[in-house]
Amino acid sequence: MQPFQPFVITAAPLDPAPLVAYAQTPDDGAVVTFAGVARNQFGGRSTAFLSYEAYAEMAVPVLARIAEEARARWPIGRVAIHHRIGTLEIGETAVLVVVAAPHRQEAFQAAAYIMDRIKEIAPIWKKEHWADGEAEWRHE
Amino acid sequence: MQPFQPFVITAAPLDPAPLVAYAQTPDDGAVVTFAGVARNQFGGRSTAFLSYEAYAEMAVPVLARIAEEARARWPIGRVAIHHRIGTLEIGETAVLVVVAAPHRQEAFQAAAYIMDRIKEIAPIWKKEHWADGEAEWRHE
Amino acid sequence: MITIHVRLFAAHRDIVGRAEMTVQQETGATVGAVWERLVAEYPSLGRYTGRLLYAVNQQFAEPGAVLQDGDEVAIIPPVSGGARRIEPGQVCNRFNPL
Amino acid sequence: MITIHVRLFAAHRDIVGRAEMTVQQETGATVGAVWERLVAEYPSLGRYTGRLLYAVNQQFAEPGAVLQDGDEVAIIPPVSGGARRIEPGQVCNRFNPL
Repeated sequence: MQPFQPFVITAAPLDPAPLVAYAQTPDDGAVVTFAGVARNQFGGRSTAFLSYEAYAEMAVPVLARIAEEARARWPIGRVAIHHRIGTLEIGETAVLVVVAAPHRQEAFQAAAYIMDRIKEIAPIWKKEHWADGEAEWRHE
Repeated sequence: MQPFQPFVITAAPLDPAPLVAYAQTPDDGAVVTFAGVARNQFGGRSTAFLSYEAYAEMAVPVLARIAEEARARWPIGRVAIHHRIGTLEIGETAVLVVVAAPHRQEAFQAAAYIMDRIKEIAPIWKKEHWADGEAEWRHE
Repeated sequence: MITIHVRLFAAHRDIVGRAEMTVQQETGATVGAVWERLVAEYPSLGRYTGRLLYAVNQQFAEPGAVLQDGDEVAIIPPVSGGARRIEPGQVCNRFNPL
Repeated sequence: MITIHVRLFAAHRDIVGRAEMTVQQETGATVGAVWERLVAEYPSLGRYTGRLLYAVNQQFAEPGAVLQDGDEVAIIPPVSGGARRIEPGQVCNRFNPL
Protein backbone atom coordinates (compact mmCIF):
# COMPACT_ATOMS: atom_id res chain seq x y z
CA MET A 1 0.00 0.00 0.00
CA GLN A 2 1.22 3.46 -0.87
CA PRO A 3 1.99 5.59 2.20
CA PHE A 4 -0.45 8.40 2.92
CA GLN A 5 0.30 11.53 0.93
CA PRO A 6 -0.45 14.73 2.86
CA PHE A 7 -0.58 16.97 -0.24
CA VAL A 8 -2.64 15.69 -3.12
CA ILE A 9 -4.46 16.87 -6.24
CA THR A 10 -6.96 14.20 -7.25
CA ALA A 11 -10.01 13.59 -9.40
CA ALA A 12 -11.40 11.14 -6.79
CA PRO A 13 -13.95 12.13 -4.11
CA LEU A 14 -12.39 13.40 -0.89
CA ASP A 15 -12.79 11.80 2.54
CA PRO A 16 -11.51 13.61 5.64
CA ALA A 17 -10.97 10.49 7.78
CA PRO A 18 -7.53 9.48 6.45
CA LEU A 19 -6.31 13.10 6.64
CA VAL A 20 -7.32 13.32 10.29
CA ALA A 21 -5.76 9.91 11.02
CA TYR A 22 -2.50 11.12 9.46
CA ALA A 23 -2.43 14.55 11.09
CA GLN A 24 -3.32 13.71 14.69
CA THR A 25 -0.51 12.65 17.04
CA PRO A 26 -0.52 12.13 20.83
CA ASP A 27 0.84 15.69 21.28
CA ASP A 28 -2.30 17.22 19.78
CA GLY A 29 -5.30 18.48 21.68
CA ALA A 30 -7.04 19.98 18.66
CA VAL A 31 -7.74 18.91 15.10
CA VAL A 32 -9.43 21.37 12.75
CA THR A 33 -10.86 20.08 9.48
CA PHE A 34 -11.97 22.52 6.81
CA ALA A 35 -14.06 21.31 3.88
CA GLY A 36 -14.69 23.65 0.98
CA VAL A 37 -17.77 22.37 -0.81
CA ALA A 38 -19.63 23.13 -4.02
CA ARG A 39 -22.62 25.28 -3.12
CA ASN A 40 -25.80 25.85 -5.04
CA GLN A 41 -25.44 29.52 -5.89
CA PHE A 42 -23.10 32.47 -6.04
CA GLY A 43 -24.29 36.04 -5.72
CA GLY A 44 -27.87 34.85 -6.04
CA ARG A 45 -27.30 33.07 -9.36
CA SER A 46 -27.98 29.33 -9.33
CA THR A 47 -25.09 26.97 -9.92
CA ALA A 48 -25.57 23.63 -11.69
CA PHE A 49 -22.11 22.21 -10.99
CA LEU A 50 -18.46 23.24 -10.73
CA SER A 51 -15.30 22.11 -12.42
CA TYR A 52 -11.77 22.52 -11.14
CA GLU A 53 -8.50 22.42 -13.02
CA ALA A 54 -4.98 22.47 -11.59
CA TYR A 55 -1.41 22.85 -12.73
CA ALA A 56 -0.81 19.70 -10.74
CA GLU A 57 2.98 19.42 -11.03
CA MET A 58 3.22 22.81 -9.35
CA ALA A 59 0.10 22.74 -7.16
CA VAL A 60 1.29 19.85 -5.01
CA PRO A 61 4.55 21.57 -3.96
CA VAL A 62 2.66 24.85 -3.49
CA LEU A 63 0.28 23.14 -1.04
CA ALA A 64 3.30 21.75 0.84
CA ARG A 65 4.87 25.21 0.87
CA ILE A 66 1.69 26.79 2.27
CA ALA A 67 1.66 24.19 5.06
CA GLU A 68 5.29 25.06 5.86
CA GLU A 69 4.39 28.76 5.99
CA ALA A 70 1.71 27.96 8.56
CA ARG A 71 4.08 25.78 10.58
CA ALA A 72 6.59 28.63 10.63
CA ARG A 73 3.96 30.99 12.05
CA TRP A 74 2.14 28.91 14.65
CA PRO A 75 3.09 26.03 16.95
CA ILE A 76 1.13 23.41 15.08
CA GLY A 77 1.70 19.77 14.27
CA ARG A 78 0.94 17.99 11.04
CA VAL A 79 -1.02 19.42 8.11
CA ALA A 80 -2.75 17.61 5.25
CA ILE A 81 -4.33 19.26 2.19
CA HIS A 82 -6.19 17.40 -0.54
CA HIS A 83 -7.73 19.27 -3.47
CA ARG A 84 -10.07 17.77 -5.97
CA ILE A 85 -10.18 18.52 -9.70
CA GLY A 86 -12.70 17.67 -12.39
CA THR A 87 -16.48 17.97 -12.20
CA LEU A 88 -18.13 18.46 -8.79
CA GLU A 89 -21.83 18.20 -8.09
CA ILE A 90 -23.41 20.51 -5.51
CA GLY A 91 -22.47 19.32 -2.03
CA GLU A 92 -19.25 17.59 -3.08
CA THR A 93 -16.01 18.55 -1.38
CA ALA A 94 -13.47 20.51 -3.43
CA VAL A 95 -10.77 20.91 -0.79
CA LEU A 96 -9.92 19.46 2.61
CA VAL A 97 -7.48 21.11 5.00
CA VAL A 98 -6.66 19.34 8.26
CA VAL A 99 -4.45 20.96 10.92
CA ALA A 100 -3.53 19.24 14.18
CA ALA A 101 -2.01 21.23 17.04
CA PRO A 102 -1.51 21.09 20.78
CA HIS A 103 -4.03 23.93 21.26
CA ARG A 104 -7.13 24.95 19.40
CA GLN A 105 -6.45 28.64 18.78
CA GLU A 106 -3.41 27.90 16.65
CA ALA A 107 -5.18 25.09 14.82
CA PHE A 108 -8.04 27.45 13.84
CA GLN A 109 -5.71 30.28 12.84
CA ALA A 110 -3.46 28.04 10.77
CA ALA A 111 -6.37 26.36 8.97
CA ALA A 112 -7.91 29.74 8.07
CA TYR A 113 -4.51 31.03 6.91
CA ILE A 114 -3.91 27.96 4.76
CA MET A 115 -7.26 28.42 3.03
CA ASP A 116 -6.52 32.10 2.37
CA ARG A 117 -3.16 31.19 0.88
CA ILE A 118 -4.62 28.42 -1.28
CA LYS A 119 -7.03 30.99 -2.72
CA GLU A 120 -4.13 33.37 -3.30
CA ILE A 121 -1.37 31.30 -4.83
CA ALA A 122 -2.25 27.65 -5.45
CA PRO A 123 -2.50 27.14 -9.22
CA ILE A 124 -6.01 25.69 -9.11
CA TRP A 125 -8.95 27.23 -10.94
CA LYS A 126 -12.69 26.94 -10.56
CA LYS A 127 -15.24 27.17 -13.34
CA GLU A 128 -18.81 27.92 -12.36
CA HIS A 129 -21.38 26.21 -14.55
CA TRP A 130 -24.58 28.18 -14.02
CA ALA A 131 -28.00 26.61 -13.98
CA ASP A 132 -28.92 28.76 -17.03
CA GLY A 133 -26.29 26.94 -19.10
CA GLU A 134 -23.56 29.59 -19.09
CA ALA A 135 -20.16 28.94 -17.59
CA GLU A 136 -17.30 31.14 -16.41
CA TRP A 137 -13.94 30.83 -14.76
CA ARG A 138 -14.24 32.42 -11.36
CA HIS A 139 -11.22 34.64 -11.91
CA GLU A 140 -13.02 36.49 -14.70
CA MET B 1 -34.22 5.01 13.78
CA GLN B 2 -33.98 8.00 16.07
CA PRO B 3 -33.48 11.28 14.16
CA PHE B 4 -30.03 12.81 14.40
CA GLN B 5 -29.55 14.91 17.52
CA PRO B 6 -27.35 17.95 16.95
CA PHE B 7 -26.57 18.51 20.66
CA VAL B 8 -25.50 15.45 22.59
CA ILE B 9 -23.66 14.42 25.74
CA THR B 10 -22.62 10.78 25.38
CA ALA B 11 -20.33 8.13 26.82
CA ALA B 12 -19.88 6.58 23.35
CA PRO B 13 -16.93 7.35 21.05
CA LEU B 14 -17.49 10.31 18.74
CA ASP B 15 -17.49 10.20 14.94
CA PRO B 16 -17.59 13.45 12.93
CA ALA B 17 -19.21 11.98 9.79
CA PRO B 18 -22.87 12.11 10.94
CA LEU B 19 -22.42 15.65 12.31
CA VAL B 20 -21.07 16.83 8.96
CA ALA B 21 -23.86 15.01 7.10
CA TYR B 22 -26.42 16.76 9.30
CA ALA B 23 -24.88 20.22 9.18
CA GLN B 24 -24.11 20.58 5.48
CA THR B 25 -26.85 21.86 3.16
CA PRO B 26 -26.71 22.93 -0.51
CA ASP B 27 -26.39 26.57 0.62
CA ASP B 28 -23.06 25.91 2.31
CA GLY B 29 -19.64 26.41 0.78
CA ALA B 30 -17.72 25.68 3.97
CA VAL B 31 -17.87 23.10 6.72
CA VAL B 32 -15.51 23.46 9.70
CA THR B 33 -15.08 20.50 12.04
CA PHE B 34 -13.29 20.97 15.34
CA ALA B 35 -12.20 17.93 17.35
CA GLY B 36 -10.89 18.41 20.88
CA VAL B 37 -8.84 15.36 21.71
CA ALA B 38 -7.13 13.91 24.77
CA ARG B 39 -3.45 14.75 24.54
CA ASN B 40 -0.51 13.10 26.20
CA GLN B 41 0.66 15.90 28.46
CA PHE B 42 -0.20 19.25 29.96
CA GLY B 43 2.42 21.78 30.96
CA GLY B 44 5.11 19.16 30.46
CA ARG B 45 3.52 16.63 32.84
CA SER B 46 2.53 13.32 31.29
CA THR B 47 -1.12 12.39 31.16
CA ALA B 48 -2.28 8.76 31.40
CA PHE B 49 -5.93 9.35 30.53
CA LEU B 50 -8.76 11.85 31.03
CA SER B 51 -12.23 11.61 32.45
CA TYR B 52 -15.12 13.95 31.75
CA GLU B 53 -18.26 14.52 33.75
CA ALA B 54 -21.28 16.63 32.78
CA TYR B 55 -24.44 18.02 34.32
CA ALA B 56 -26.13 16.48 31.31
CA GLU B 57 -29.70 17.76 31.84
CA MET B 58 -28.31 21.30 31.66
CA ALA B 59 -25.33 20.76 29.34
CA VAL B 60 -27.44 19.77 26.33
CA PRO B 61 -29.55 22.97 26.37
CA VAL B 62 -26.40 25.02 27.03
CA LEU B 63 -24.78 23.58 23.90
CA ALA B 64 -27.92 24.48 21.93
CA ARG B 65 -27.85 27.98 23.41
CA ILE B 66 -24.19 28.45 22.46
CA ALA B 67 -25.02 27.43 18.88
CA GLU B 68 -27.83 30.00 18.84
CA GLU B 69 -25.43 32.68 20.10
CA ALA B 70 -23.12 31.89 17.17
CA ARG B 71 -26.00 31.93 14.68
CA ALA B 72 -27.06 35.34 16.00
CA ARG B 73 -23.56 36.72 15.39
CA TRP B 74 -22.58 35.27 12.03
CA PRO B 75 -24.43 34.25 8.86
CA ILE B 76 -23.95 30.53 9.35
CA GLY B 77 -26.09 27.49 8.74
CA ARG B 78 -26.45 24.43 10.91
CA VAL B 79 -24.34 23.62 13.95
CA ALA B 80 -23.82 20.27 15.69
CA ILE B 81 -21.99 19.74 18.99
CA HIS B 82 -21.34 16.36 20.57
CA HIS B 83 -19.44 16.05 23.85
CA ARG B 84 -18.20 12.86 25.32
CA ILE B 85 -18.11 11.95 29.02
CA GLY B 86 -16.45 9.12 30.92
CA THR B 87 -12.92 7.82 30.49
CA LEU B 88 -10.92 8.86 27.42
CA GLU B 89 -7.63 7.37 26.32
CA ILE B 90 -4.98 9.60 24.74
CA GLY B 91 -6.02 10.40 21.17
CA GLU B 92 -9.74 9.94 21.76
CA THR B 93 -12.09 12.78 20.88
CA ALA B 94 -13.74 14.65 23.77
CA VAL B 95 -15.76 17.16 21.77
CA LEU B 96 -16.83 17.68 18.17
CA VAL B 97 -18.11 21.01 16.86
CA VAL B 98 -19.30 21.21 13.26
CA VAL B 99 -20.34 24.52 11.68
CA ALA B 100 -21.60 24.81 8.09
CA ALA B 101 -21.87 28.20 6.42
CA PRO B 102 -22.03 29.78 2.98
CA HIS B 103 -18.52 31.22 3.44
CA ARG B 104 -15.47 29.98 5.24
CA GLN B 105 -14.58 33.03 7.34
CA GLU B 106 -17.82 32.88 9.28
CA ALA B 107 -17.58 29.11 9.68
CA PHE B 108 -14.10 29.44 11.23
CA GLN B 109 -15.09 32.33 13.49
CA ALA B 110 -18.25 30.66 14.70
CA ALA B 111 -16.51 27.34 15.41
CA ALA B 112 -13.77 29.08 17.43
CA TYR B 113 -16.38 31.12 19.31
CA ILE B 114 -18.42 28.02 20.11
CA MET B 115 -15.37 26.28 21.57
CA ASP B 116 -14.55 29.35 23.69
CA ARG B 117 -18.08 29.43 25.02
CA ILE B 118 -18.15 25.71 25.76
CA LYS B 119 -15.02 26.21 27.85
CA GLU B 120 -16.67 29.15 29.61
CA ILE B 121 -20.17 28.03 30.43
CA ALA B 122 -20.98 24.44 29.46
CA PRO B 123 -21.31 22.42 32.70
CA ILE B 124 -18.76 19.80 31.69
CA TRP B 125 -15.61 19.08 33.70
CA LYS B 126 -12.34 17.40 32.87
CA LYS B 127 -10.21 15.40 35.27
CA GLU B 128 -6.60 14.86 34.35
CA HIS B 129 -5.20 11.52 35.43
CA TRP B 130 -1.44 11.97 35.41
CA ALA B 131 0.96 9.24 34.46
CA ASP B 132 2.43 9.40 38.00
CA GLY B 133 -0.90 8.22 39.42
CA GLU B 134 -2.23 11.55 40.70
CA ALA B 135 -5.42 13.07 39.38
CA GLU B 136 -6.95 16.54 39.45
CA TRP B 137 -9.94 18.38 38.13
CA ARG B 138 -8.69 20.89 35.59
CA HIS B 139 -10.50 23.76 37.28
CA GLU B 140 -8.34 23.39 40.39
CA MET C 1 -38.62 27.19 55.42
CA ILE C 2 -38.10 25.87 51.90
CA THR C 3 -36.50 22.68 50.64
CA ILE C 4 -33.71 23.01 48.07
CA HIS C 5 -32.07 20.22 46.10
CA VAL C 6 -28.37 20.87 45.61
CA ARG C 7 -26.27 19.34 42.83
CA LEU C 8 -22.49 19.19 43.19
CA PHE C 9 -19.93 18.34 40.53
CA ALA C 10 -16.30 17.54 39.95
CA ALA C 11 -13.97 18.78 42.72
CA HIS C 12 -16.94 20.01 44.78
CA ARG C 13 -18.43 16.57 44.82
CA ASP C 14 -15.08 15.17 45.87
CA ILE C 15 -14.81 17.68 48.74
CA VAL C 16 -18.36 17.18 49.98
CA GLY C 17 -18.41 13.47 49.27
CA ARG C 18 -21.85 13.64 47.70
CA ALA C 19 -23.26 14.55 44.29
CA GLU C 20 -26.66 15.62 45.63
CA MET C 21 -28.03 16.90 48.89
CA THR C 22 -31.26 18.39 50.19
CA VAL C 23 -31.10 21.44 52.45
CA GLN C 24 -33.67 23.51 54.32
CA GLN C 25 -33.33 27.28 53.83
CA GLU C 26 -35.22 30.29 55.16
CA THR C 27 -38.05 31.45 52.93
CA GLY C 28 -36.60 34.06 50.56
CA ALA C 29 -33.12 32.56 50.62
CA THR C 30 -30.89 33.26 47.63
CA VAL C 31 -28.62 31.07 45.56
CA GLY C 32 -25.66 32.78 47.19
CA ALA C 33 -26.96 31.82 50.63
CA VAL C 34 -26.89 28.15 49.64
CA TRP C 35 -23.29 28.53 48.58
CA GLU C 36 -22.33 30.33 51.81
CA ARG C 37 -23.88 27.56 53.82
CA LEU C 38 -21.90 24.96 51.90
CA VAL C 39 -18.67 26.89 52.45
CA ALA C 40 -19.44 27.17 56.18
CA GLU C 41 -19.81 23.43 56.37
CA TYR C 42 -16.95 22.56 53.95
CA PRO C 43 -14.40 25.36 54.25
CA SER C 44 -12.19 23.98 51.48
CA LEU C 45 -14.94 24.97 49.04
CA GLY C 46 -14.18 28.61 49.91
CA ARG C 47 -11.44 29.05 47.34
CA TYR C 48 -14.05 28.63 44.59
CA THR C 49 -16.03 31.67 45.74
CA GLY C 50 -16.16 34.20 42.90
CA ARG C 51 -15.15 31.61 40.30
CA LEU C 52 -18.51 29.85 40.08
CA LEU C 53 -21.57 29.79 37.94
CA TYR C 54 -24.91 28.88 39.46
CA ALA C 55 -28.01 27.34 37.96
CA VAL C 56 -31.55 27.11 39.29
CA ASN C 57 -33.65 24.42 37.66
CA GLN C 58 -31.02 24.07 34.91
CA GLN C 59 -31.01 27.78 34.05
CA PHE C 60 -28.04 30.01 34.81
CA ALA C 61 -28.81 32.28 37.77
CA GLU C 62 -27.13 35.15 39.59
CA PRO C 63 -26.12 34.71 43.25
CA GLY C 64 -28.92 37.09 44.25
CA ALA C 65 -31.68 34.98 42.69
CA VAL C 66 -34.38 34.15 45.25
CA LEU C 67 -35.27 30.48 45.59
CA GLN C 68 -38.64 28.77 45.67
CA ASP C 69 -39.54 25.64 47.57
CA GLY C 70 -38.40 22.57 45.63
CA ASP C 71 -35.86 24.35 43.42
CA GLU C 72 -32.80 22.49 42.17
CA VAL C 73 -29.62 24.54 42.67
CA ALA C 74 -26.53 23.44 40.77
CA ILE C 75 -23.14 24.72 41.83
CA ILE C 76 -21.04 24.92 38.67
CA PRO C 77 -17.31 25.05 39.30
CA PRO C 78 -15.09 26.61 36.65
CA VAL C 79 -15.49 24.44 33.60
CA SER C 80 -12.91 22.28 31.93
CA GLY C 81 -10.59 25.07 30.96
CA GLY C 82 -7.90 24.93 28.33
CA ALA C 83 -5.84 28.01 27.57
CA ARG C 84 -8.20 30.74 26.44
CA ARG C 85 -6.94 33.75 24.63
CA ILE C 86 -9.04 36.90 24.71
CA GLU C 87 -8.65 38.73 21.42
CA PRO C 88 -8.75 42.54 21.32
CA GLY C 89 -12.35 43.65 21.02
CA GLN C 90 -13.69 40.21 21.74
CA VAL C 91 -16.86 40.06 23.77
CA CYS C 92 -16.06 38.10 26.89
CA ASN C 93 -18.99 38.65 29.17
CA ARG C 94 -20.08 35.32 30.47
CA PHE C 95 -23.81 35.75 29.89
CA ASN C 96 -24.30 36.91 26.36
CA PRO C 97 -27.92 37.66 25.61
CA LEU C 98 -29.16 35.76 22.62
CA MET D 1 17.23 32.49 -29.74
CA ILE D 2 15.90 30.27 -26.99
CA THR D 3 12.99 27.85 -26.96
CA ILE D 4 10.36 28.33 -24.22
CA HIS D 5 7.51 25.97 -23.36
CA VAL D 6 4.42 27.90 -22.33
CA ARG D 7 1.60 26.46 -20.19
CA LEU D 8 -1.82 28.10 -20.23
CA PHE D 9 -4.74 27.46 -17.89
CA ALA D 10 -8.41 28.14 -17.34
CA ALA D 11 -9.70 31.24 -19.17
CA HIS D 12 -6.31 31.76 -20.85
CA ARG D 13 -6.43 28.34 -22.36
CA ASP D 14 -9.94 29.04 -23.58
CA ILE D 15 -8.84 32.33 -25.21
CA VAL D 16 -5.74 30.89 -26.86
CA GLY D 17 -7.36 27.58 -27.66
CA ARG D 18 -4.33 25.62 -26.46
CA ALA D 19 -2.99 24.43 -23.12
CA GLU D 20 0.65 24.36 -24.23
CA MET D 21 2.72 26.09 -26.85
CA THR D 22 6.38 26.44 -27.75
CA VAL D 23 7.76 29.87 -28.60
CA GLN D 24 11.12 31.20 -29.74
CA GLN D 25 12.38 34.22 -27.77
CA GLU D 26 15.49 36.37 -27.98
CA THR D 27 18.32 35.23 -25.73
CA GLY D 28 17.92 37.07 -22.41
CA ALA D 29 14.14 37.35 -22.76
CA THR D 30 12.16 37.71 -19.54
CA VAL D 31 8.97 36.08 -18.29
CA GLY D 32 7.22 39.39 -18.86
CA ALA D 33 8.29 39.39 -22.50
CA VAL D 34 6.57 36.04 -23.03
CA TRP D 35 3.38 37.48 -21.57
CA GLU D 36 3.61 40.62 -23.74
CA ARG D 37 4.02 38.48 -26.80
CA LEU D 38 0.92 36.46 -25.88
CA VAL D 39 -1.09 39.63 -25.34
CA ALA D 40 0.06 40.98 -28.72
CA GLU D 41 -1.18 37.85 -30.39
CA TYR D 42 -4.34 37.43 -28.28
CA PRO D 43 -5.42 40.93 -27.20
CA SER D 44 -8.26 39.67 -25.00
CA LEU D 45 -5.59 38.34 -22.63
CA GLY D 46 -4.64 41.96 -21.95
CA ARG D 47 -7.14 42.49 -19.18
CA TYR D 48 -5.24 39.97 -17.04
CA THR D 49 -2.04 42.03 -17.08
CA GLY D 50 -1.14 42.94 -13.49
CA ARG D 51 -3.38 40.24 -12.04
CA LEU D 52 -1.14 37.29 -12.85
CA LEU D 53 1.38 35.09 -11.19
CA TYR D 54 4.15 33.50 -13.22
CA ALA D 55 6.14 30.34 -12.75
CA VAL D 56 9.33 29.15 -14.38
CA ASN D 57 9.93 25.41 -14.11
CA GLN D 58 7.17 25.19 -11.48
CA GLN D 59 8.64 27.89 -9.25
CA PHE D 60 6.99 31.27 -8.81
CA ALA D 61 8.93 33.93 -10.71
CA GLU D 62 8.83 37.70 -11.10
CA PRO D 63 8.08 39.22 -14.52
CA GLY D 64 11.69 40.34 -14.76
CA ALA D 65 13.13 36.85 -14.42
CA VAL D 66 15.47 36.01 -17.33
CA LEU D 67 14.72 32.78 -19.15
CA GLN D 68 17.03 29.97 -20.21
CA ASP D 69 16.68 27.78 -23.24
CA GLY D 70 14.15 25.01 -22.57
CA ASP D 71 12.43 26.68 -19.61
CA GLU D 72 8.77 25.98 -18.92
CA VAL D 73 6.83 29.22 -18.31
CA ALA D 74 3.39 28.89 -16.70
CA ILE D 75 0.98 31.79 -16.87
CA ILE D 76 -1.11 31.63 -13.71
CA PRO D 77 -4.35 33.57 -13.90
CA PRO D 78 -5.93 34.76 -10.65
CA VAL D 79 -6.78 31.63 -8.71
CA SER D 80 -10.19 30.32 -7.84
CA GLY D 81 -11.16 33.20 -5.64
CA GLY D 82 -13.96 33.20 -3.12
CA ALA D 83 -14.60 36.27 -1.00
CA ARG D 84 -11.43 37.04 0.90
CA ARG D 85 -11.50 39.35 3.85
CA ILE D 86 -8.27 41.09 4.78
CA GLU D 87 -8.15 41.47 8.55
CA PRO D 88 -6.46 44.52 10.10
CA GLY D 89 -2.79 43.78 10.52
CA GLN D 90 -2.97 40.65 8.45
CA VAL D 91 0.03 39.90 6.30
CA CYS D 92 -1.18 39.84 2.74
CA ASN D 93 1.96 39.95 0.62
CA ARG D 94 1.67 37.29 -1.99
CA PHE D 95 5.12 35.82 -1.61
CA ASN D 96 5.72 35.20 2.05
CA PRO D 97 9.25 34.00 2.72
CA LEU D 98 9.24 30.73 4.60
